[in-house]
Amino acid sequence: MRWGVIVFPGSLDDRDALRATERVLGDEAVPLWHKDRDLHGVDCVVLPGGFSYGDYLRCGAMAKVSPIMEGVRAHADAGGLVLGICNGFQILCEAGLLPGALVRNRSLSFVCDIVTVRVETSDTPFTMGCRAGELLNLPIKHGEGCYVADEKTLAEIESERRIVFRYTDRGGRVVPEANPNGALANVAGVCNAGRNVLGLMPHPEHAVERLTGGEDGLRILRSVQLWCGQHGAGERSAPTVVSGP
Amino acid sequence: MIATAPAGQPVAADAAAEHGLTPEEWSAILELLGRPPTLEELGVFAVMWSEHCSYKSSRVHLRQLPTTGPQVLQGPGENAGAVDIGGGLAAVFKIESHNHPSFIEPFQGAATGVGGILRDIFTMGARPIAILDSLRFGAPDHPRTPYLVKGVVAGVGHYGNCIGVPTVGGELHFDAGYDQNVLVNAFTIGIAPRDRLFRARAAGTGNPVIYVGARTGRDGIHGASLLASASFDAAAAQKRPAVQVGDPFTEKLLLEACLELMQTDHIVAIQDMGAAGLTSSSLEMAGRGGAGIVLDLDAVPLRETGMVPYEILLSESQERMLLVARAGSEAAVQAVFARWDLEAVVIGRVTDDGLFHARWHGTEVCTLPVSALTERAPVYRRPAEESAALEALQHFDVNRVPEPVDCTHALLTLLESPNLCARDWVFRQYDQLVGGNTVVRPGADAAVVRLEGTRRALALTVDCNSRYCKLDPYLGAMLAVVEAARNLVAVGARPLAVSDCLNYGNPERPDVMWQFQQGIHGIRDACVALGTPVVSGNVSFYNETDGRSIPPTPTIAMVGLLDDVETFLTPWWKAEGDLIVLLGRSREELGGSEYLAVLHGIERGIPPWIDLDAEKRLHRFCLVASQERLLRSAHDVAEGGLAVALAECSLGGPGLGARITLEQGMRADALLFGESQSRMLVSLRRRHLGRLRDLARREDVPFTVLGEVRGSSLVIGDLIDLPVEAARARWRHALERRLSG
Amino acid sequence: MGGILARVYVTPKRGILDPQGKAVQHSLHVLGFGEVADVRVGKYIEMQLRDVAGDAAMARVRQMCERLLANGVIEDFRVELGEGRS
Amino acid sequence: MGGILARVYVTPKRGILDPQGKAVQHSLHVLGFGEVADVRVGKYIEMQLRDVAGDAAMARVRQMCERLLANGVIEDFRVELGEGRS
Ligand SMILES: Nc1ncnc2c1ncn2[C@@H]1O[C@H](COP(=O)(O)OP(=O)(O)O)[C@@H](O)[C@H]1O
Ligand SMILES: [Mg+2]
Repeated sequence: MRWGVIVFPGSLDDRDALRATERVLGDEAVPLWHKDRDLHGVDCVVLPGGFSYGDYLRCGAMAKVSPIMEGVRAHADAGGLVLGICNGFQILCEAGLLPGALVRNRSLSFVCDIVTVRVETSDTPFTMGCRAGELLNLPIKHGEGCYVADEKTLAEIESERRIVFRYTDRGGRVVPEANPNGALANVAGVCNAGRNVLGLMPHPEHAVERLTGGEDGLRILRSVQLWCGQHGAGERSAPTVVSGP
Repeated sequence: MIATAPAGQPVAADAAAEHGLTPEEWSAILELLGRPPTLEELGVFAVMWSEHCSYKSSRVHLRQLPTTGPQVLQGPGENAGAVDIGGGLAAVFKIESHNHPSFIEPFQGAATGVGGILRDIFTMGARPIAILDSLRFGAPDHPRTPYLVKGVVAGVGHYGNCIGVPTVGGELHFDAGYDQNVLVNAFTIGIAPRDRLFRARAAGTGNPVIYVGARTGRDGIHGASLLASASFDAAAAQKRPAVQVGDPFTEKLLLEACLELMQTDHIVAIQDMGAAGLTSSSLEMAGRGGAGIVLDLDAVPLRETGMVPYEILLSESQERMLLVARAGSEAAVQAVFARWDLEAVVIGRVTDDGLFHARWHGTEVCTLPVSALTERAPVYRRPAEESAALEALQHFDVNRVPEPVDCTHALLTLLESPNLCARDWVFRQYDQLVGGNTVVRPGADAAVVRLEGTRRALALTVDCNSRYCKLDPYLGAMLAVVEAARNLVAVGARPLAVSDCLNYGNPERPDVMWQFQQGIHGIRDACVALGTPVVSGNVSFYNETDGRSIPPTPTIAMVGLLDDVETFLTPWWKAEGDLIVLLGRSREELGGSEYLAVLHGIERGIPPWIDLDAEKRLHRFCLVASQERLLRSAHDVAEGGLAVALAECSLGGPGLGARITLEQGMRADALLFGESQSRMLVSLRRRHLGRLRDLARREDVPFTVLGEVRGSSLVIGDLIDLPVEAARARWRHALERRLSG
Repeated sequence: MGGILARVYVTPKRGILDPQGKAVQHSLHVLGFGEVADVRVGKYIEMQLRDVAGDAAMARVRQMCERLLANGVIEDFRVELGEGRS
Repeated sequence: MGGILARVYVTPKRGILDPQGKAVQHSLHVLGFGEVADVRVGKYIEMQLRDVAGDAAMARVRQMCERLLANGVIEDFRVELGEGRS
């Protein structure tokens, strides 16, 4: 399959996303420049981590108005896959492609750590290769990862099973101590109503090798591979996903 | 301010005094020029002849440091040093201080310190791959300390996190000697093709001088240069220049644009604008290249209105670079920077007259011989004399020190003490992972960073025990080098080379100058013995407030190489039943120990002795053992001695206990907490004991089986019984608790 | 010509978690300012506008807020126009 | 009882680099708001105070600014007091 990784001014983990998809997964992966509108026919577009525009004003606020986002929106509307990691998640919320927003960590300080997240649903192209309830150890590194949304929105994404990942302790329990940033309901990642746009704070692209950060991130990236395999690269139909076992 | 005198007008002696120039230096200027300088020229002399830019007090001594070796590609003198790391790659690195600015404004001071050292690295054509931060603060209970620590740590994190270079290690120490002068030393290492290192030598008459990056404002005029070149006192608060605010976002764009441009051959020379901004960057490029330079100050992009040439020449605004391009390349250079939304403006040309011309509104405000500001800057051999107080400080009678009744309690007290407790609170605030090559993160003896696309990896550490240096500036400096090397060996790396940051007090005081000379000798002797040349570094004098100097602090950053990244080691125990072995000999040495300081409030005595040959044998042994995969863990024995080192092996990683039996034969506290050098703790599978012992015999390394990894407590004979889980929590949270007061 | 000075106040929406406000209030209490019952931390943005008339300006600035300066999901904004420096 | 509403405006000192303002101005230009000649981004803090009289309040809030809310080295602040919600 073909991945695209957007490079905004201030994107930082773009090279890591390219390494993970190209060198580790062995897929085709191309950088996409923020001043372009064209996604060059990629199957899954990744909005990488980093500090686009220095996180000035609000994380993702300025990236959301760059030309490439028109391409991303069109791709998403056509059912194409969009994966926002960390800053990418913030940008997708700012752009209205995902509900809610991400604000300063409750501690007010940046946090870099390895956390445990629970896969809440395998009913997305990004988790179809995982078991619901499966635990993944993934790195986080952010200053503004506290997920917020109004009650109505939160209730809605809960009932539509659009909360895809939650922070838990090693035993898989959703407890306050396991929440690294104060996110509502320990939310670590959410998807859109069409389930083809995912945003998450943890970094799957940083957990793809035993030597550096473990391999749990592959569970997510391989799911995308799997889905694209089943749905034919390039094809643009809303994902219809068989729930995992 | 002085800068309001009319542009281009000559000035008199009193102005020189205001600029911190001595009467002798003033007459030297008159002689060099044969006329009084203009205000702008005086400003240029003041910064170029300042201690910070001219190294006038340290230069003669720095010459003694070993700077050559087969691995050295670039020694001191350029923006950073470089060593060969195989596969056609060069590692480019340097450490630098940002002490005074960080005391004035901890967050921005530390942030811009990191920004500055990053520019030094990518100026050479290297992509930065890791940062280390070496931090020193006053007593934890000093009212200002928590504020300074929080600000500095947040500032280091802010810049490194935001520009996307991982901070993978560093150090943090507290000592009342830093109450009024904190130390913030930042290290960066980058990677470049060994045959594409960029240098800062202006050449090619008529070539354009191009200004790139952020606009020029009134930031820190005389900041880094003069602040770092005079003692600190209440008055300094008044002369405080506009504080520099870092913009890591702009620097990220600058980094990418420069590296992109460096793929082409449009660049002749490139130099970042650091201390003394435009002035020093243009003069240093001209000086190194033996060329002249003419600057059109009207062309310099300005952030503020009404700036006069004096300010434009001396501004220390961040995120700016100066480069000399080939004639005709102007458009190509501007295209690359435009792609990254950055300005690139031609502000001058290279000349062959050996002069520095600066023009503004049709008048030439500076016409100076470049050599007068560079190689003909003053050089001082300042008087040096040992302080009378030192001998008394070294004398102390261990027999007057009561042995602890409860050694477990003593150990816990040490594990919770500010200098020995875990640093998690610090490095959790740093992105340790971006770049995807961090193999060993902060918390081990040294960081390990894989070299993308190879089997090799770099190991990085920064070390100094300034209490040792206070008690014996020669031995202390030597021990800093040796500990750094031992930390690299502990993770399985072969030490390659050093970058040093020499933080001292006021060089005009003979006792400080003596400390400095002793420090240089210590570094020289240790580096020669270990074969680790000094390829870059930085001197920070005048770390003194109201006549009180900091303890001598030569921080040593050292870089090592692992030929096979898979052979890396971490300090903590790996599995029940593994054997635990102590390498090296323990002597009854308590002088200058953390134990005496924390439990008895004594900071006296003579630091532990060092036998450099024994140290080298230990290194050779450990490297062979790790390459042959005979070891499961390794940890050097440092501050806090054997007991603390054993505890660290239990508290980190999986958190396994151990059963240890020690031969007595000396005071229990000396045995447990003494800081004898050249020791390493390793664990291994039982079946490897024979081979390891033979190897030790062959390499002549003292070898003692201490016990085994077992249970959930660290048990040392009948002296210590420490439950790991409970101790771990206290060790981990001690720092945060102290700082939140 | 003397332009227009636009002042934009961006505040966290009521009912939306404001960790920064909470943390600031906590620190203020620790410092002994117990009288602080509630804290909201928002943004204050000053913009110099040139070549625009007052009435048009208001509409333009509100557009800037909607498109960039404020995030309607979590923030409210208020605009004031005044005499600008020239 | 109706308390006091304190409004605190924290702005970057003139002459001090405001990278945030610079970046916002750039984006506004890209969005076609070319009339924006200068942008400064600061903080706007609303505090509900209870059990304090107006005159005392002003002094207290200025203390809060000096000790926590503003960084005197690089920021200026301004305080306004008003009627608080009860
Ligand atoms: N300021 C800091 N920033 C990042 N890492 C730090 C800092 N201070 C300490 N560390 C990390 O904590 C660990 C312990 O530090 P230290 O006690 O100085 O190690 P050692 O005694 O082996 O030199 C090291 O891995 C070091 O890199
Ligand atoms: Mg050490």
